[in-house]
Amino acid sequence: MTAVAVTPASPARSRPIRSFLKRDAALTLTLSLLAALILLTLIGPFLWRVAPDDINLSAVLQPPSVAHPMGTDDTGRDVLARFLAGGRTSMLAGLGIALIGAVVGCVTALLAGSMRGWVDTVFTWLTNSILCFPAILLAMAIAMALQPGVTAAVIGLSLHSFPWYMRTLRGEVMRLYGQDFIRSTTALGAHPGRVLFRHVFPHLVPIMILQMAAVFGAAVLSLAALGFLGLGAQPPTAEWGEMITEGQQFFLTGQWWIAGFPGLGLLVAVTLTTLIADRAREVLDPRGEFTQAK
Amino acid sequence: MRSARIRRTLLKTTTALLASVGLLALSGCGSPSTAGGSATRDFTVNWATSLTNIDPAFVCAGNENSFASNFYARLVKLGADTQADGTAVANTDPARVQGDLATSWKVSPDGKDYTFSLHPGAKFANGDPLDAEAVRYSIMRNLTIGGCGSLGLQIGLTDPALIKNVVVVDPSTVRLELSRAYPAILVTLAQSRGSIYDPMVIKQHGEDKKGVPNQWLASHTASSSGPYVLDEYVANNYAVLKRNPNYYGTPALEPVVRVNFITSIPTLMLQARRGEADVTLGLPPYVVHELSSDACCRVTATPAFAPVTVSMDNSKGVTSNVQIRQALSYAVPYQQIQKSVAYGYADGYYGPFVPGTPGFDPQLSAPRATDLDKARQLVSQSGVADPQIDLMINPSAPGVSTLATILKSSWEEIGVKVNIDSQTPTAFATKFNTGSYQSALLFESAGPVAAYELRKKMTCGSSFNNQHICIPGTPELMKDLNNAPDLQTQQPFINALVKDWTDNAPTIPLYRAQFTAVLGHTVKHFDYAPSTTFYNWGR
Amino acid sequence: MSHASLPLLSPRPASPDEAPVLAVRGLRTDFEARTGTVHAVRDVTFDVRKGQRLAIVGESGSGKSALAMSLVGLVPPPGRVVGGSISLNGKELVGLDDNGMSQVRGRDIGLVFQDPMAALDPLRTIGSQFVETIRVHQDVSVRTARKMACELLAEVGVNDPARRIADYPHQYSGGMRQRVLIAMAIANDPAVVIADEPTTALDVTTQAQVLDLLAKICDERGNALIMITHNLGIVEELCDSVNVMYAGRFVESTSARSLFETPAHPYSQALLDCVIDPATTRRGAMPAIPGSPPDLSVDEPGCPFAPRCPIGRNEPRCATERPEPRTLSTGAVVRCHFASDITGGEA
Amino acid sequence: MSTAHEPLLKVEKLNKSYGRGMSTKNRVQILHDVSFELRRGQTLGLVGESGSGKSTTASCVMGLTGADSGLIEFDGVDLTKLKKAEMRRMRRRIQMVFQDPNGSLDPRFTVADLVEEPLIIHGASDSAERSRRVEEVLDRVGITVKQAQRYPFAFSGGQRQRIAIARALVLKPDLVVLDEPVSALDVSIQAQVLNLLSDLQDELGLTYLFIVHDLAVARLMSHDIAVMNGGRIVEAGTSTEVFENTSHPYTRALLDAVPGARRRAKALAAAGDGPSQEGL
Amino acid sequence: MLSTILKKLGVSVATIFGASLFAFILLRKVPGDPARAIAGDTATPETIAALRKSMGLDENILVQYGKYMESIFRGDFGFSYSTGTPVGTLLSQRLPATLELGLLSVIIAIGAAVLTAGMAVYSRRRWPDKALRISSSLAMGSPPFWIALLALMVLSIQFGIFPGPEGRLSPGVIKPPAVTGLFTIDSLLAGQWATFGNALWHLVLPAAVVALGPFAFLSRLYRNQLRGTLRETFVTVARSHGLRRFPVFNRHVAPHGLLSLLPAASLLFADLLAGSLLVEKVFGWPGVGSMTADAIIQKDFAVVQAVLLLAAILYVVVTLLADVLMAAADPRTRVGAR
Repeated sequence: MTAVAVTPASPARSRPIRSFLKRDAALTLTLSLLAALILLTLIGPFLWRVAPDDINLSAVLQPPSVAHPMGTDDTGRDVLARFLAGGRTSMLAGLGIALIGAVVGCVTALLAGSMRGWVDTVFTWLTNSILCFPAILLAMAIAMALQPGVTAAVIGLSLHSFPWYMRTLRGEVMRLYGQDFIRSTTALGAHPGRVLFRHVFPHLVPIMILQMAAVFGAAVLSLAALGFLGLGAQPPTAEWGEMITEGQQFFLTGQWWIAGFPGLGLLVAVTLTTLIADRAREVLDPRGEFTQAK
Repeated sequence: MRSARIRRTLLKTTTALLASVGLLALSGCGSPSTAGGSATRDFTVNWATSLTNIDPAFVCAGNENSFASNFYARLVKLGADTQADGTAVANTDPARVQGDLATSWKVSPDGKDYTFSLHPGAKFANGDPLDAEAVRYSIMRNLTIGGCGSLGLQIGLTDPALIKNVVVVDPSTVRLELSRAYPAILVTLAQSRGSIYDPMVIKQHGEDKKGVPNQWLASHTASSSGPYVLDEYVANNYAVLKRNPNYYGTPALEPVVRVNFITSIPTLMLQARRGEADVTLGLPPYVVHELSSDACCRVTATPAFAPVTVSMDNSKGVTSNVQIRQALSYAVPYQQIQKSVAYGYADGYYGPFVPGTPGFDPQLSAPRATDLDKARQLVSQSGVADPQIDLMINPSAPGVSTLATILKSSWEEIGVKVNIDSQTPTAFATKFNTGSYQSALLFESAGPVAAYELRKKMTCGSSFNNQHICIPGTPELMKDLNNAPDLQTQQPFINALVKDWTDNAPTIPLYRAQFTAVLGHTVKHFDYAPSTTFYNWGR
Repeated sequence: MSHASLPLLSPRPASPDEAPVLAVRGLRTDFEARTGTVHAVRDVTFDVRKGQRLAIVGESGSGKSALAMSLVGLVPPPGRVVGGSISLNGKELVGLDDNGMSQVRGRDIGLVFQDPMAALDPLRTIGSQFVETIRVHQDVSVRTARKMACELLAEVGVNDPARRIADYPHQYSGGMRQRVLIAMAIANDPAVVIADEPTTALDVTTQAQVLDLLAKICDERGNALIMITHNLGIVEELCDSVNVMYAGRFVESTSARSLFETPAHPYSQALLDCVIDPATTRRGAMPAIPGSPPDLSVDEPGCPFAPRCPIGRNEPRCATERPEPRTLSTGAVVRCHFASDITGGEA
Repeated sequence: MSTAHEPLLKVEKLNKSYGRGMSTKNRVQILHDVSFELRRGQTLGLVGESGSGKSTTASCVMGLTGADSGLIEFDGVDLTKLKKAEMRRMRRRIQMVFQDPNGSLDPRFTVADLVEEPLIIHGASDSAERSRRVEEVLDRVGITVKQAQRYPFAFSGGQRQRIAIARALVLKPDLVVLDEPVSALDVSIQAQVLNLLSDLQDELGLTYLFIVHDLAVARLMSHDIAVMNGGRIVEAGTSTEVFENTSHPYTRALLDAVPGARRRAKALAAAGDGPSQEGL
Repeated sequence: MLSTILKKLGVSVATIFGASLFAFILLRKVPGDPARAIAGDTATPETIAALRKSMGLDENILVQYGKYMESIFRGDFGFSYSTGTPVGTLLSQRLPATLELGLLSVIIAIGAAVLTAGMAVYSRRRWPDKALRISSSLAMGSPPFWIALLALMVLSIQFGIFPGPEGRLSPGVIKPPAVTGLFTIDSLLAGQWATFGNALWHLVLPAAVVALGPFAFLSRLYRNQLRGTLRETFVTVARSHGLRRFPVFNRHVAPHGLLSLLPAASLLFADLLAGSLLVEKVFGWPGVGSMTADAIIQKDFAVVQAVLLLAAILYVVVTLLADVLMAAADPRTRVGAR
């Protein structure tokens, strides 16, 4: 059929990402916006040199102004400074969760997918058992068992994110082992280790990146949710979810900026991530095989 | 023909959805009229609290005692004064205690035996006789259960136990035998600790196992001897109180009281504004402040036994250094805290117990002035290099994180590094009660008896002395205090102890919080006591 | 050239005086791809008469499927018909809106697809799909439609149709499914049946049965058949006239007999050479067409087959000048500058 | 070809079944006592429809699938008894070309890397020597050095299959298993690849196990033919024997089913004369 | 098919076992002594020791686990010390509220997703698809608790369209007689139209907020499925038979999308506990979610354990059910090939 000539006959995901960036203005835009946001939260504290913990009891609950572009909270702390610091907490923790999950998930997936047998059974049982808890509930229970804080939240959310990687990647490993190019390499007499690392692993990378984008977005949201419930970052550590909780009661009395800006930050960060992941999925995974929940 | 079929399918698939959407819209439009309508509504108390247990013999927290007090009669009740805005405020003077279930009482000449004559023919809500046996059972249960009730009832005098025995003289007469004369016993008998419950009901529900309080009682009442019956109780959600038809005393003002336990401050605020609650309790000062200028409601504030303090471990670490403790106490911006955290619903003082407690001397316990220079000087005198303290907080209570933030920043100004250690309520309580903390920000509910507070907090080596305070010379003073029967004779020892306390700064009282309630305009009757009850409230 | 083929069963000859059922003139279909426009169908012209069996032969990527879809207005996006005319019994189809096209599809033109395994909705019974197909064009009750379906199924060789009509597609074998699809394609008695590689996905032994069935059905009902295939064996067996398609164009249009006896275009010739007969072939080298088919997104000025052509490779004319269709003495219409040189005769 | 040649590959009573559990009820027998011999330098065409078990046989010979029972003797060594590492070494001498050239080449490797990989696996340490051999074999299949720096997707199907052939041949194996190497290709391209395979066999003295469903291609390429149906070999013999004196009805049915063949056969019978390929 | 279900059942049981063991061990590691927390700040060491013994805290953890599982089978989920109520009672009080919220939000999420994604794919214009993509991305990126606050602020406080965060009914509205525990259904059964309206009016906003994330997820999934199905041959075949776009979409494309939506929707249903956890608190909804949030803060491990177990069982049961439903709905698995 002629339509075949239109769609690339080769697996599209092997195309270099660079060429897509050049052509895809929307992706470039969203990527650079997210990069800007991350950069802002990372280097923001050097630009906006107000300490996020500095209280000023003579300037409490001030609306946004030139001196305080995002206003001040009930102890006179600068909301912008806390917004930047909170963003950094969120972003770093989100990245950490995405990375830890990816590493653990990838290793277990490779083990389970290549060794099969009881290794696979045990890992599958383990991940199934973890996945039947909602992420936030599990993270809450972990926070309860450990000291509530960012560390506990990262541990809890990573614990819930790695099975997602594991599940998807394991499926992909299994699929790859059924593929002719893997069989052909085995047929050449390649050592299983070589097959695993030179041929199977590189194919997992794009899926892992996709998954990381999804996990990052979900992790940032869950972290904020934990903060909102008082189980994430603990005061006075600035974190967007925790800031929303602190600003919650002021929402009704008109001081919207305390909880408003961090919520907006979350919305923008996660939406951008979702858009990027979406677009990347179309580029890297045109068949949509790895559409992942959450 | 074909297009008709297509239209039909289209219709079929969309009708269902449209119908449901329409239904939602309809109900949305129709409903607001059903809201409001305060005339027919039950008297509603919105309370920013969550109760863990409503067994008055066992629980410690003030809110729980308050709630439970509605269902149980006590032998006596406190006298009351009426403050300017019409709110009746209980008076904790033992001399002004009045009869309640006991119509009268006689004190033996040595002051050790109290013989109470009970209301004749009094009954529990379920019809069981409310007699001397019930009184004996209830007081003995409080004493032996091992919870907060025992210590509170005996005003901290456990060695030897203050209450020796309770004797049933006849069904309408009961005698309390003390190990020594102690008039303040009447004040504690008027608190929830002195509640009378139906022994039969407790026995029906499994009695108390050895040292383990009855679980059923944690969410039920052992019948009711008080003005209200607990009609419905959904923990952490709501309770419905109905008038006790068998109550011996003056019936409760409102026939039905609905108590909503709501921890969401915005909800409380909104409902107060909309007039959906008659009384709102437990709002953070900021919200009370906001509502005080709102046309919706009236705010009443009364002095309460609610100190806000920074407790410190006096036995270990930097906080065992008296100069450091003093330095910390001088570095706190008391005025600003009272203004920006308590929004004025606070009183300053500096002492082991709060103003309003009988025996409080405003001279001795005058508020401490913030003096940063003095504080810095004290730090350098202390000889501690790079002092650093952990401040344990329970951020789930409103205002705590704000307070902690202020403390951290003001103490860091005098060179003391502060590490804020957030804990969940349970962990906080466990750590505090086992004394494994360095300093902790505490919202306390104190007893209304000065000697009790001193005993609890200043007895060396006592298991309730969570600050591990042991000031040289106090054991002797304490002994003298314990031997003094009444406030008059106690006063010199109290004063000496207070002076020792303030010199050593074992704890930093930040302020005494006022009890605040936001009242709807229809509320005409309102009162306050250390164990707040609802039966004198009404429209 | 020795593909001696003496047809035992002579297909019905197309009578030229009869007005064509389907007349296609200068049809062009493009696909807008990111990498550029793919001209899949380029200036295709042909007629189909009643009862005719027309073959369109080409390799993958030659544009033959795009042509089939263009005829029924179902070119998948981003493709679309950009020019030319399709006239069905005098009614112009190009430019017709979807509703208009819907009335043509199934009723005037029936389609049989390549992959019978994917061509039926797996969630619905054969019966419900069949009834649906009938009721789109005929105002009959469900009961009647069901009866009609059973009759048609029996006609295409489904045993016990009354029972099997309630089955789901997966309960049918590939060959049976293709029979069902043929039955559905002719259910509304279309004037033209287009079969797009109807047997490629089937096993060898089933292929023959399905082809026989198609031939039989069209014979009995008098539908014109457009057979789209890459298999010259099928053409030889089934069709009376042939259009050889290369790079979106018909390079040779002629009768089947003439193609097999005197292929005029070098490409037709090369294709015929590639056909090997298991009964007669021997181990050894076989003739091959060098190179690979051209990229359809570029439209070179010359003959697209030139780089692979034994003649055109060395002729500068073939690289620069596009050959226009010429009619040869055999009646064949050929797009080749040198067609006469091969067959030795020009009309 | 002479029958005096030693059999390079001998398969005897090969059995294979799939399915879970021990019970025979759930197991599907794929191969029933499959036996054949393949002589050095010759081609055995394994013919059958889809599901006949021919690909499973190839898989067993390659050691990609373990057989339940039976003997696979390659150059006197029983492959089923080899340890994993020994089998890996043995693979140097047995290579395979897969059906779908799109799937059998790792899309993340350049063509040069793909063809070089077998040399690396089997320990050719000298990189200059490796490059030389890669260049040589790529040149033989018609891919230039410059093209070889590109990724597989940049090539057409026919070119990709040639790359796959180069990858299989760079180790100079004795036996090459060809699993439907042309069925995914267009008619005009098939011939190129088939011719290449024949030429390479003649040049390098290769032995082919040729899995194919197209009878014409089988006859064109094979010295011997084995027809498989339902996991059994139903007919075997030299190419001429099988095609001209077909004994098994299944083979007959296969032959008859080829489009055009029926009419042609009847025509031939009528004309009494066979066309000859030599005319081309 | 039966053997497949039995096998899945086995996997489910193993999964629940793993999950419960995991939850149990995790929660026993919670620092802070529950006995002390119950006894309060002036409890004597003897009281605490007696409490520990009565709570079984002094035993081996595996013995404790065994006893716990045994008690679960008796229907006893332990005692919540932070509320003074048996956990079973708490759950029975609060589950209906969460269920009602969850059901409506599932209906909203699926309804909205099917409608919007269906329209976006069906439309031949590009903007509906773009609009769907952007709105679903926004919905996916929005923190539910923050949206809940915003919604309250704007729709409830500013414009008064919806009630405040006051729970399931307006103050003063009498609860309908308990049959199912779902106020909307109960009030309908009792014919109390005003109560029904009031209950629904209270439900809509929280349910919409809970539905936001699931809607985003389902709408993109459904969109992708629809687009995938549109490319299937049988769709072209149906069109070639003369069916117009809408009937083909309605009868052939949509059912496939819906079928594939089933497992995802079931997962979302199982995830509702998590969704309600965040939203219930803001709306003062007296459900399991707000209870859990409180219990975790209070370290009331009996409640948390029961909720964890409940979530795990819900997840496993719902996925199992979805598998069975999938199998039942798909003729390929329901009816064997001939």
